[in-house]
Amino acid sequence: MADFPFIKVQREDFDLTTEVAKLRAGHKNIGAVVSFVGTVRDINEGDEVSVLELEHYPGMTEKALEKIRLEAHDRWALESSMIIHRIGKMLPSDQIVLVAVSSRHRENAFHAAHFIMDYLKTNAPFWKKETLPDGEVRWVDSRVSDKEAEQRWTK
Amino acid sequence: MADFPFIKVQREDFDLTTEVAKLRAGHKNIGAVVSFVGTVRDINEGDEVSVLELEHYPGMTEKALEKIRLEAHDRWALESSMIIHRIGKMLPSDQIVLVAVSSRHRENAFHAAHFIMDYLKTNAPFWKKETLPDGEVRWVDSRVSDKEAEQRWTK
Amino acid sequence: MVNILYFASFREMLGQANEQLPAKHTTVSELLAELASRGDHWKVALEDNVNLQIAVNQDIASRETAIKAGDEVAFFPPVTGG
Amino acid sequence: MVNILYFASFREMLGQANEQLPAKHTTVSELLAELASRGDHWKVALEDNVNLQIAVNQDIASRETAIKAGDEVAFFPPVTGG
Repeated sequence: MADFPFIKVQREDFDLTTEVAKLRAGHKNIGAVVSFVGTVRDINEGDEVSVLELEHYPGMTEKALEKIRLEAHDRWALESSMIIHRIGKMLPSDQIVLVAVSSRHRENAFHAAHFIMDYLKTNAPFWKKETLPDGEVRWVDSRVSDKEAEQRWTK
Repeated sequence: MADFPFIKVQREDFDLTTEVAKLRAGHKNIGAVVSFVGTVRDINEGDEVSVLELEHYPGMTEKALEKIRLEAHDRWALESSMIIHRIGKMLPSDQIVLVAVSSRHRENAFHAAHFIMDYLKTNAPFWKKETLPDGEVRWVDSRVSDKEAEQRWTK
Repeated sequence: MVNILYFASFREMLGQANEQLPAKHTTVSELLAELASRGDHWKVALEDNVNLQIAVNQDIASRETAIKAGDEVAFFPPVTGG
Repeated sequence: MVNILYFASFREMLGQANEQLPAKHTTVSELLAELASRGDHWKVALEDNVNLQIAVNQDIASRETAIKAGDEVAFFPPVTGG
């Protein structure tokens, strides 16, 4: 069993191939790897976005992400999983978040990765602030659709 | 809009980061990328597997994969999608297949990638033959669970 | 002529990857009947096989699918890719 | 003492990221009432805010959650990561 950090909150970008290799290392019976990468869109709420800034609650963030990750392992038979979430300033097209999950069979990896993202969206203490081309700065509103997505997983 | 081959059937391995970069190129409003990588498991049906060999039906394979891909675009709002499937001999842990899908919002990318894999499993003309450590060679049986997974998507 | 292809375990069982037959059948079923007349080996592998998969001109087809001269008809076991 | 943290728009609206108050409250609600007594600005941002999110010792909590000396209580708007 590989012993790498399963949760990372970092300013630096990440490389998908490198991270998936870490996820898979030491697990010989993996048949499926599902990865989700969230990226900065150039348009939000109809407005062009120049810069996105991510703030978080250090300490609680890691705790919340690990809780979500372990909940996924409780619900599905997984081989390994990881979450990387960036903080600080990002530009359109930049990678924000990676969720990667491996399992023997694909069904579990698909469900678990989707579940982790839906829970992360409503339970991990991150906040986005966006800067528009005219210099306006605004906090991004939470989406009702994210709360609904989370509730679909209620047992 | 990037103009890269959306379907590839090839002997060579692929690099996740490189392929996802092609998938994203030219699409500025992507917010979500879901990738699925299928890998060779070291155990199948309780037996250790030494070598896996993939045979396919040239011509029909590409046609079947493109049909599945376009069906996914009909069902969900996607920005781009791609399928790479390897053929020939592979070893445990090797990558077999990549399905990658991008969209504005994560829900669509998750569903589409899962749908493409479920349909690929039952509709794309590939056949696996495995060699066990004692030299026994056998064709891999299709799984009832794959047929059931496909049928969940019936409209 | 009709071009007939056999894949995977079918190719191995029947000892050939492809063959051409005169196009005298109106459906896949009729073609299967002719192939079955070659002997039990053929009958069991194809006509009597409930898991037989069929493609006509590289599209999934059934025993009822019409065929004509120049068509490509493929027989194979359930697929196992991915 | 209780350590109080404000994040994101709350930090900006209230003009501070954290503060310490004597631990004389038994629940989050009582702490919110004290903060509200500072003026409308505080009352509207926190006590009257139906979207107020609360964490006690870095776990999601509610207004009814008990607090004691040494606890870390955080107030923030709905999260928007991912």
